[in-house]
Amino acid sequence: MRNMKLFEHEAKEIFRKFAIPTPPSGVARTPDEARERAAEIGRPVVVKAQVLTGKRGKAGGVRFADTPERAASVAEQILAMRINDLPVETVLVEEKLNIRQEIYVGITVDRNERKYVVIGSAAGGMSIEELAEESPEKIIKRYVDPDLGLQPFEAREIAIAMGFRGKQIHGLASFFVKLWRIVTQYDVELTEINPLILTEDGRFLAADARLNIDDNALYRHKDLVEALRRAPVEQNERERLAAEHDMAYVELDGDIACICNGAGLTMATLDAVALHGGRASTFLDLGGGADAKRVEKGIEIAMMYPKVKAILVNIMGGITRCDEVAKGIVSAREDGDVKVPLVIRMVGTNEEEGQRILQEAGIPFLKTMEEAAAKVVELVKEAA
Amino acid sequence: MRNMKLFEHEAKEIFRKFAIPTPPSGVARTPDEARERAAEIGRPVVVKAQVLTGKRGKAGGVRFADTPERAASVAEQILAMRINDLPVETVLVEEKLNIRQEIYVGITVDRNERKYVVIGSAAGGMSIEELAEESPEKIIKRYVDPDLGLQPFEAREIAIAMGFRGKQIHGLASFFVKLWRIVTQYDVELTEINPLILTEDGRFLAADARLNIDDNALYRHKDLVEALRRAPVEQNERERLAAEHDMAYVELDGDIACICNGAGLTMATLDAVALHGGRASTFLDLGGGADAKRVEKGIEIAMMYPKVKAILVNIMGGITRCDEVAKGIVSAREDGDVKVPLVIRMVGTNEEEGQRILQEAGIPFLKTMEEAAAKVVELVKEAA
Amino acid sequence: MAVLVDKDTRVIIQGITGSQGTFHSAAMLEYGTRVVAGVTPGKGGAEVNGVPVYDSVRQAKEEHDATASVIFVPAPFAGDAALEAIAAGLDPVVIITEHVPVQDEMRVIHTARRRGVTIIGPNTPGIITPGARQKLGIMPGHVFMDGVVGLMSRSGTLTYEIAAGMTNAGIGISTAIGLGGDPCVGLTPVEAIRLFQQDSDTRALVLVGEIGGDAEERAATYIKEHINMPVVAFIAGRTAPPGKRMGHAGAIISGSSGTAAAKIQAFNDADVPVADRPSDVARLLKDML
Amino acid sequence: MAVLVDKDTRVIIQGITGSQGTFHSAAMLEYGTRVVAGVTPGKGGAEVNGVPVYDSVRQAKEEHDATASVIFVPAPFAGDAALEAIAAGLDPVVIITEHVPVQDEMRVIHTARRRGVTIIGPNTPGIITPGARQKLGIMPGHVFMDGVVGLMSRSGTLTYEIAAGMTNAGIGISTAIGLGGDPCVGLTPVEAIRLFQQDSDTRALVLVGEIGGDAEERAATYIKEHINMPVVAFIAGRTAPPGKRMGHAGAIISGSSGTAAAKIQAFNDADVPVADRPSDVARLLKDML
Repeated sequence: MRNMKLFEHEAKEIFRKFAIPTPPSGVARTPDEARERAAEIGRPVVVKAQVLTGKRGKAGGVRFADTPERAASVAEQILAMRINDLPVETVLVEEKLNIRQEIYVGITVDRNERKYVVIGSAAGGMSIEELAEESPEKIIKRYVDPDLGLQPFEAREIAIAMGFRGKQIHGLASFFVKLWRIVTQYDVELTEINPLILTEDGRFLAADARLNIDDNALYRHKDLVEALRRAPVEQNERERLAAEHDMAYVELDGDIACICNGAGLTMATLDAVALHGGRASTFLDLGGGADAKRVEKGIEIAMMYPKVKAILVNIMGGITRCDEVAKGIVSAREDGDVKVPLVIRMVGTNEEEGQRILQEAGIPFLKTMEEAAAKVVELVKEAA
Repeated sequence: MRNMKLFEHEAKEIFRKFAIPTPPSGVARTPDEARERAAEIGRPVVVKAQVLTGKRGKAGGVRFADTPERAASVAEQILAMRINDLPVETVLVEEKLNIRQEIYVGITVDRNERKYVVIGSAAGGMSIEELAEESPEKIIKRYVDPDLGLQPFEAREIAIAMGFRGKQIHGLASFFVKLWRIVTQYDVELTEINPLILTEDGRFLAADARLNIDDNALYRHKDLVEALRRAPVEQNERERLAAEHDMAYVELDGDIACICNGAGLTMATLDAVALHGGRASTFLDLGGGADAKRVEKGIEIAMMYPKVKAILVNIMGGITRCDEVAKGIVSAREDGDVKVPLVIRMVGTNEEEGQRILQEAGIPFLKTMEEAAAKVVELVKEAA
Repeated sequence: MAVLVDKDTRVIIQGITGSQGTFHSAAMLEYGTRVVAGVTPGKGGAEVNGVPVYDSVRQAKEEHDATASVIFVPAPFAGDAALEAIAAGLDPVVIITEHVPVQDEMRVIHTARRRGVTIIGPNTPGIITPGARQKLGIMPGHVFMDGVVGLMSRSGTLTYEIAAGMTNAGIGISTAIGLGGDPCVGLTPVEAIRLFQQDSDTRALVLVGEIGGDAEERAATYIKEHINMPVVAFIAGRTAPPGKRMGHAGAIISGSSGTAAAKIQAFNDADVPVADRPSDVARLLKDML
Repeated sequence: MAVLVDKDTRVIIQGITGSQGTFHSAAMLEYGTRVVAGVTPGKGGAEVNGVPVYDSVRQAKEEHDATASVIFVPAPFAGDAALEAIAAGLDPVVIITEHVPVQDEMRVIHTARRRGVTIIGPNTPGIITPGARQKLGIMPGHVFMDGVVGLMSRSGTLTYEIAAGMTNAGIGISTAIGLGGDPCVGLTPVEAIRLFQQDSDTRALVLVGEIGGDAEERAATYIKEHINMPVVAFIAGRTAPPGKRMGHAGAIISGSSGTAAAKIQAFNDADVPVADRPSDVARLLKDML
């Protein structure tokens, strides 16, 4: 599911609006700011890299500091890091908690049930995927009735099933109830608190925060997008361009760019390249009904990725017309965009006219996916 | 259903928050303020009494004014009025609209269906009750699915059924959709726009606004109650005191105060008084489990109403204990609160002990409702 | 066999640790009710009047094979408590609590209806089957005598008044149901009549209504078409002025329907005698039985 | 008789006055589809490609005895349009629109399920029954030949690719269903298989899946237990890296389930051959028919 991921500090700001308890914290973009934040908190802190990727802890992006000075120095180290190839531009400086227990809670869409599912575990602090694999019995899952939404009694039942008793039932249940309000209000696709901390003195606090919002629903949340003052998703220039033109674009480790119409066909084309011993560099889905300009733009974007050594265009003409595709390819080549071998396969609507245009331009084309995949792999191997 | 009624200007403030179009307007508490408001609007205005009662138009509480001066003078007249025995403390000065059509729209709870019902009529401007009686075919009613809530397509269907076409379908439907959001967000028991104006230039505007909120849900809307900076309901001193003590209290035109436990029993007691030729002044339901203090307080409140010439206490003891009731009565009499004849009928829990207390205090009591009702009517007639 | 509640009913009390729950659970136990468990979230493991307390309805139900619930939790939480009871499969669910927000009432009633669960109330004295010594509610048990009359009512103390009158006249009750005084309640008079219709122990009906809504009118229509046994009605609020609220949230008169006159007319049309005074109910019944 | 769509299906097009609706209603009419009416609120009385336009689905349905709907309205309004079609009693409801918010999808799917209505999509090319010359969607009709194979797929153009391959091999189709590429879609593979199972015209099945979710695994289990006719599967995304989104919102791999390997294994366990290449589908079918 495509979604807008919020940074921990952004998610926590929303959490606080819904009265979810979080430790005192502040954002810093420089070591000096980190020192100030730590001084304001006035107690030992944890300095956390703000990156939209998991495993930041293992990568060294989460460090403790007993003094403001120490906070500044660890912030300096973290701000210099790249985690999973993403730069760390901000850190969150947050009070270090006295931890009695680390808990996991989350709500996400279950695509198979077509319902939201609430997930909780008294054994938090690790990824829910690992936990699910290693100790599935420690994970409590409850589907949410789409008519009623999550009711407080269900939140309590989950807390009880997680093993909590007494007042802690209410304390923990309120997290689910509040997260549910956030989920419904903001079209949330996934929200997690991991770890949710039970402190030595018996309070529950959200020590981390993940909040991913359904991209398709962002039009309903313009205020939020504006408030964040940033693009919805971290992207490189090529990804940004593709998104701007509403093309699905993913970069991979191989060297053959596959430009197709339709996600399933594009995936199948990648698979066909692999079956013939090649490796794809690019998944580029032009979508339905692409015209010549769109095809040309797609080729242009694909060529921007340095790893690309050949291009395979595979079009199944339906709404998309082969003559338009041919025109776009010819135009891209004439502009000098295409500096690598180009293999074309296209069938369907206006196939003959498209073939004629390619033939006149001296561009060969093939009739089947398999031939095209074999050919493009062969060309890359020849070039090597 | 008990509910907190909002003044027109208060309701319109909420309407505007939900982007419901209203004419430019301002509140005035003095003629000078009304002049200023009219000058700000800069066009002919209508000056409307802000009272929580219907029929203010027929009572002369809605007047037009072409100039700020004229607005000041009609405001002066209106602010001096009492409408249905309620003082007019504020007026709303609002731009006078060029009316093409007056429309009625509303949403309320249908107690029989246990669902919200959306009501619309292209023949607005009069009370929906009269309209329902005179031209029921002109009223469109749609129940709201409790699971889904009112959907935009249903709002459009209502607008179509009301006789609107083209862009007006969307224009009118948006009122229903927005009112529905207000209904769900604020526990609304009744909201109405009557008239909703279609102007000569084709705009829809809410020219009036009624919004009643479920009293029982006010705890969920503390912000709203605070923002209004007033008591939830207009009350006289006796009503305020009764509400404070959580007693149901209604003043009537007769002279016999009926103090009972339970609403049904109180109503039946009023009926019994009427059957014997008397007329009740007071409906006072002590509720369940009243103790001596509560009984005493009830008698005290009843005695504050000048019309009261006799008191009938009718208690069916269940959770309520007759000994406690007797103690309260004795105490009230000893404090000198009771300056009129007092008739007591009580049966049920601790009946004997209660009777003993009354006997010792020299207060007679009766065993049946009928006897008691006959007795109290007789005493009032004697006194006259 | 009475309706909804009989000797096999096994009751849990939600909100048992509160003052109302504690007081009335004792009264119910004393009367003979099979109160098998209580529920107060966060107080699991406690005991009230010798009844074990659980954190959730589901736990209480599973441990004690409970079948029905009586709810005493405060109004802001009563809707949630009722949904919990419905989800756990308890039936009937009796909501004693008053002042429940109407949106909560509608949600509970609608959900119960979808799952085939009977809601009694909110704002009800409850339900009692004297022959089984089972009461699920707050009514004084001693005013109800075992017998063959099905009693349903929108009022509390007025019901006791009428039941006491019947008892004094030697007329007993199969089951008495307080339908609840709020505008939106679960079980309606028509539904209650249908239940009594199928009960072999019930051979006459008493319907105690009041002004507001059209539940009595609907009941009259149903009686006219489907009921052969004797029925007596009483309507409170004949002298209530239109538009004034008389304590019960249910007692507003809206438009011309819902007046005492309209309701009495409807019963007259159905050949159902309407008692002028509470004490007339027993007298009319005597004539018909 | 094919499934869901046959010669008696009478179709309305929601959003017919938009560019997509106008273009594809013409294409559907040309193919032979019985498009009886269009709906665009506010544009009632207009005509598109000779098809009358109404303000509401209800009006269109009542005037033309329509049975099914195809939705082309923009994503923010598609959920509302689908609920309108469901409320009007149309079945199936085909949602072509992509980028519908997932909360809207869940609401539509759940409501349809409760009312017994089949939702196809969202983000689907639609459904086609070549033998009846009826297509409800955007697929090129000429690549689908009438025959005995039921085809269901989560993809668009990949389906055309496979259908064209079958047509070239002389293998026809009873009905082809685009199940939709979104993570939350209405009709699931298992439900589609059940429909085909009851169709006397369908004597073999093709299931085109892709990575993500476990719909294919569930289908494999169902096939193993309940299906005797030949089935061929194809899974796109064998070489997609874990966690990368590949265009279809549905194609994220979550955890270890949902991988191509897991799906292929499931089909192997059910004795369903999985084609390595799209063109292998027709070849495998030939062997089995």
